[in-house]
Amino acid sequence: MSFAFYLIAALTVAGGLAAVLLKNTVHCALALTVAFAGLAFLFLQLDAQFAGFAQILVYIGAVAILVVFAILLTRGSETPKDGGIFSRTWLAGLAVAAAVFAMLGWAVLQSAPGLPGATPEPTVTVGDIGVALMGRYVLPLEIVALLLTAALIGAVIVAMHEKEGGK
Amino acid sequence: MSALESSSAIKTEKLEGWNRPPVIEPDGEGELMEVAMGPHHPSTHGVFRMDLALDGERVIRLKPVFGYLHRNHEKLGEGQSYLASMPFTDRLDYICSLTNNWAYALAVEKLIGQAVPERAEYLRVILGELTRVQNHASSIGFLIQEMGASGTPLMYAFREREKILDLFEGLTGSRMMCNYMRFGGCRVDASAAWLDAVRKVVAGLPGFVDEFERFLTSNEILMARCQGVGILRPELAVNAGVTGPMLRASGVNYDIRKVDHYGIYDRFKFRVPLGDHWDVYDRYMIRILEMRESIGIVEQALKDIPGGPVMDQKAKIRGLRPKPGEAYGRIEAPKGELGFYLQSDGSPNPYRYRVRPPSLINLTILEDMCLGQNVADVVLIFGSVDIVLGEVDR
Amino acid sequence: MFETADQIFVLLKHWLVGLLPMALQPVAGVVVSVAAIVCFFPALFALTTVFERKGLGRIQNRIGPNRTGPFGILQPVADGIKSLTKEDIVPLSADGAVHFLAPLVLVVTVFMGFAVLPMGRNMVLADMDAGLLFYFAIGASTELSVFMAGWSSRNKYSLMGAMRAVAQMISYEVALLLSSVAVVMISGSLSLTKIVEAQNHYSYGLPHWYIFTPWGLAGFVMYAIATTAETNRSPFDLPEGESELVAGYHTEYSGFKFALFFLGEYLAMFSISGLGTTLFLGGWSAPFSFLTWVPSWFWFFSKLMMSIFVFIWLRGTLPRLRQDQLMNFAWKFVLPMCLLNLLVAGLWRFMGDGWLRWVICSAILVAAYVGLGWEEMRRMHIGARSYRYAE
Amino acid sequence: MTPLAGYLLVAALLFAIGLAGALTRRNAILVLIGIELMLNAANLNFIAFWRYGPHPEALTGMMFAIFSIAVAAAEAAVGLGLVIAIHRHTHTTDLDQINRMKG
Amino acid sequence: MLGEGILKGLAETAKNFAGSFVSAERMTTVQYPEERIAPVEAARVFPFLVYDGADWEAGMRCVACQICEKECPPKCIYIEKSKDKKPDALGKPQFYPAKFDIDVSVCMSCQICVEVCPFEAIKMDNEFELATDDRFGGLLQDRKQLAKSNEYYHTIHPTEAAEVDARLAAEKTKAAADAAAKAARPPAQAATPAPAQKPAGGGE
Repeated sequence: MSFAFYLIAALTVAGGLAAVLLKNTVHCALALTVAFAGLAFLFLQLDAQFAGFAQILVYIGAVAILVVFAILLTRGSETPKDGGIFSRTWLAGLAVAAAVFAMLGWAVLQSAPGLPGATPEPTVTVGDIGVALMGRYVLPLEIVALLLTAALIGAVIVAMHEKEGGK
Repeated sequence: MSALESSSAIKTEKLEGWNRPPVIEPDGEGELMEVAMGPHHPSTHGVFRMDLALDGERVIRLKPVFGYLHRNHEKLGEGQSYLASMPFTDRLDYICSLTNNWAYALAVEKLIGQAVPERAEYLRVILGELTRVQNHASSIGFLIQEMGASGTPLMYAFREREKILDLFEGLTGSRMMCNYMRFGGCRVDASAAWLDAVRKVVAGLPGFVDEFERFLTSNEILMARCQGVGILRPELAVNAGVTGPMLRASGVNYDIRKVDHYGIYDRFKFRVPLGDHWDVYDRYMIRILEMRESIGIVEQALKDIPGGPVMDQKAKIRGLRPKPGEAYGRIEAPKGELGFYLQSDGSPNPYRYRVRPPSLINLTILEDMCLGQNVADVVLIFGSVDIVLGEVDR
Repeated sequence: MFETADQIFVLLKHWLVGLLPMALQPVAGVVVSVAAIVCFFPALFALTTVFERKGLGRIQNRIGPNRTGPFGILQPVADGIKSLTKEDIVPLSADGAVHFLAPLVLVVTVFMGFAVLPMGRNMVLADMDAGLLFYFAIGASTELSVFMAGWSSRNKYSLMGAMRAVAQMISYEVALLLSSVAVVMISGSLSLTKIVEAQNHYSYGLPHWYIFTPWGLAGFVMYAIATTAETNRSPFDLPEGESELVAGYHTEYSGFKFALFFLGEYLAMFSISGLGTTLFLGGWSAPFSFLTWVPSWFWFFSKLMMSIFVFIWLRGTLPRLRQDQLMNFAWKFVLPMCLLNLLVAGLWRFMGDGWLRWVICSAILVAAYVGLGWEEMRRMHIGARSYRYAE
Repeated sequence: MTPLAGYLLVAALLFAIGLAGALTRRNAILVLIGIELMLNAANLNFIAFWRYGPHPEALTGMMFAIFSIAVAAAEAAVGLGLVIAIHRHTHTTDLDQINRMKG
Repeated sequence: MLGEGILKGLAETAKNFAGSFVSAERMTTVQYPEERIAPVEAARVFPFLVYDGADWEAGMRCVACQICEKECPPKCIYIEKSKDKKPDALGKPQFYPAKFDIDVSVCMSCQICVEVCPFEAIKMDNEFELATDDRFGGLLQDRKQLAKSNEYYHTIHPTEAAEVDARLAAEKTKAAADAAAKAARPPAQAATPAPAQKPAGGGE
């Protein structure tokens, strides 16, 4: 395990924590981008260049901006006046999350000795990914394309202004 | 509408559609954003403030706030002699000081019944129309500057304006604060060399207008920004007292040069361009077309300018004590009807001195033009009104 | 001899790195290349500011800056000293941390874009397999810094400018990507060095640049439009439209932070012009086969500077669009054109050699342009007018 | 500890953080942020398993991650669209107050 | 077609860009401190007091009649009349200004003082570099600073000055003739002759 891994992992986790803990929602969104960027770097560490760049392009370039826009459109950056930022049942939620982490961590650590160690770097080019997408995975690709189109249209319709008469 | 066509028969009482400005309802949810545009804003032509209420980028309310540049011009005029007010009129609309001089001189001449020599009238026409050319050039330059054109059209306009200002300097001794006209004529006579210089400059002006038109008139971005933006309906324009190119761009044929027959304008052939779409593009084009007409008038005037004195020998400049009475002198200034109202009680100072500034009155209609438009259009519409704040606030 | 001139920077780097012990050499190689980029492009930026001001001046029949140093060449030094010594003002209600980070994020992300640009033969910092994708990924993250700047300033003009900027950059990024995809389709690679190599051969002494094909020309025009919008240059400079929004998202920035924004914008302009050069103008390849002896980096930077000049020219000529018109233009004109261009590029690929594909591809594109343009004008209700006169 | 275990632990931690955020925050957008984090944690697992798995050249994990990124983008768009629509209707994004299916 | 107008505009700016290197018609910039345009003859900036002869105090034409002070629109002239009298150019005893100050920061270069002066004593200078870093004293010019010789007047406004000189010479000969006549006749009339009405403020 290299130093870079620990650094990036710490950055990612810190970004994730900040994203769910900070008071100001815009700060949360910005912290989220830090977490996304950290994940992208982890992907690069794992020699998944294409996935890493796709992560930056989609998550930082699109999703984060979308989140920010949604926050501004809903004036969500103003912290609620009544009560805190956490829901009334926050304790239960935290307990569930802690339990899930404990279980996952236990499972990973249990199986850790049996996990494969360092393997040679896979030689996968973008060309290979393209060929795979157009070959073996062409059906999922088409389905995802359809899904994206449907989601695009759906999101537009959902967020579109309601007509005056429609109310 | 047809009643509006004939200039002499504007009937305001029969017009419909005049009531309070249409109240625009915000269509989104959420509250309005209040923005104070100015007094320190790059495109308010000085110190002027517009309090905007925006729904997104759409203007819901606009409140113009005047008076940051108030200089007490009218009260000053009541406290000093008739002559001493003349240089102050230069500072009203500092782009066109000569037409301000002219309107004031006209008012005083009416008050004292003073005739003006023939040559002085011709000089006044030449200078007035040159003023109109340079005012329109710089005003459309500013308009397109406000559209974000990095100053290029403005620089071209100013390049030509400089030539005209050089002429003004050669004759009157000053480029902008000309202080040239007097009651009963003009201060100094124009030499033959100066008239030749005018001929040379005027010969070059149509080329400039052509260049400007090639440069921008058919530009798609300019058309997209200006066409259909800031519509001012003729009824509203007439009722609000809007005059000048603004009114003519709204399709109303009303040019004081034609209506009031002041000076010697009856001797010149010129046409009055009218707009049919009442929007910013019409205001831009009307100014360009008026520049062409003005150039024509100057050419005619230069052709048959007579000799003779430029000042009535009997005219009294200093120690003027008009008989009690009142007079209103108005001219078609480049920005609209510029009028001076003077009331005399027989003393050396006017008893009442009042300016009808076209800039202010054209600006009062700003909110009606801006409602429902994009915030970026506000500066454009504001620019198309063509104001000088020295005249608005006086 | 010509070979040495061509590779002079590469040789220089190897010589420098060779001075170091063996263990440090891989790291040192990267450091030297990064240092070269980080030093060279800000210098080019300084030069470009004078170039732009003088060019704009000439377009406007002025002289431009000529007081600082010979021909005003030291003007950027004066500007730099001024911005460094200016007070750094942070509004009281601003979000300090974000306000501080925004210019840094902009400059850093923009610098990262240079990593994949081949600036000459063998002159590329990271010859990535997915170089183009990297570039767009990095380019997409600059939007965030703009948003950070506008939002953290707590100024209405800033926020409006930032929202305009983000909306505009997202819209035109689609066009930017789609117009580049045509190149990827033909060259069959996302690697920018391979794309240049694919264009670097000649027939009858003329190069096979992609701009000299119908789909390449159309793609280049669309790319240029999207580029102008992406870098917030006139006529798409609404986010900082000084006549409406004072200065848009950097209204509340002063001193060095403002200079960083300025730097970031120009660097973005360089890198995106460099990418356009690489994609459509043959990158570092010479325009004629008999000129191949001229160093490759010379060609790259001359093409870059030509693009910069076009930016300046456009800025000196055109007024600014309005927000809704800008969006309409992006989605209803540029995007359909880009999609059609993809189709045409496919046609081109599979029609084989011969004059027929030239005719068909050109005809489709010209017809689409005329049709869409006419539709655009009709939708905006614009057109030439005639005026009547009252006698 | 093998590298794979390290990545898996980071992914588990991120997943838990995302889950905690989704379960405890009141703001609907932040709940969405939590869900995004969970999705990303899953992606990290896929990539890590692809990298250290027996057949990296089969690209299975990588493909899954890529498809997951695409689907997550769609999810974010629709989710945020819904939040905006709900906000327009109820003028709040507070999930404690949005507790009825009927407006 | 879409883009036609834009291309036309681009051609126009390209023409100007190229033209600015070759044509003086386009490149109208004058680089001020090094290059200067000679001021036009009619230029008016700031008034000065004309004196004849070599001694500025003795030759000053101003008789402190205070008309310009009264007529000045921004009221920037301040005159104090002398207690004693001294002979003017015609040899007649006249008052002279004990104090004659003009405030540079208030004066608006309107030339009305010149127009109303019956004695051709105040004229407009074309010196325009009047800036000073002194906020108070430097902005107020006293009569010594204002006094400039008739020869100087001739150099800046030759045509106008020649006319003025001719007019003054005519007055002088008339005064001399009057004096001769007066010498022949017993003195009866007022000393100062009424100033002739000047045409149009002394221009041209």
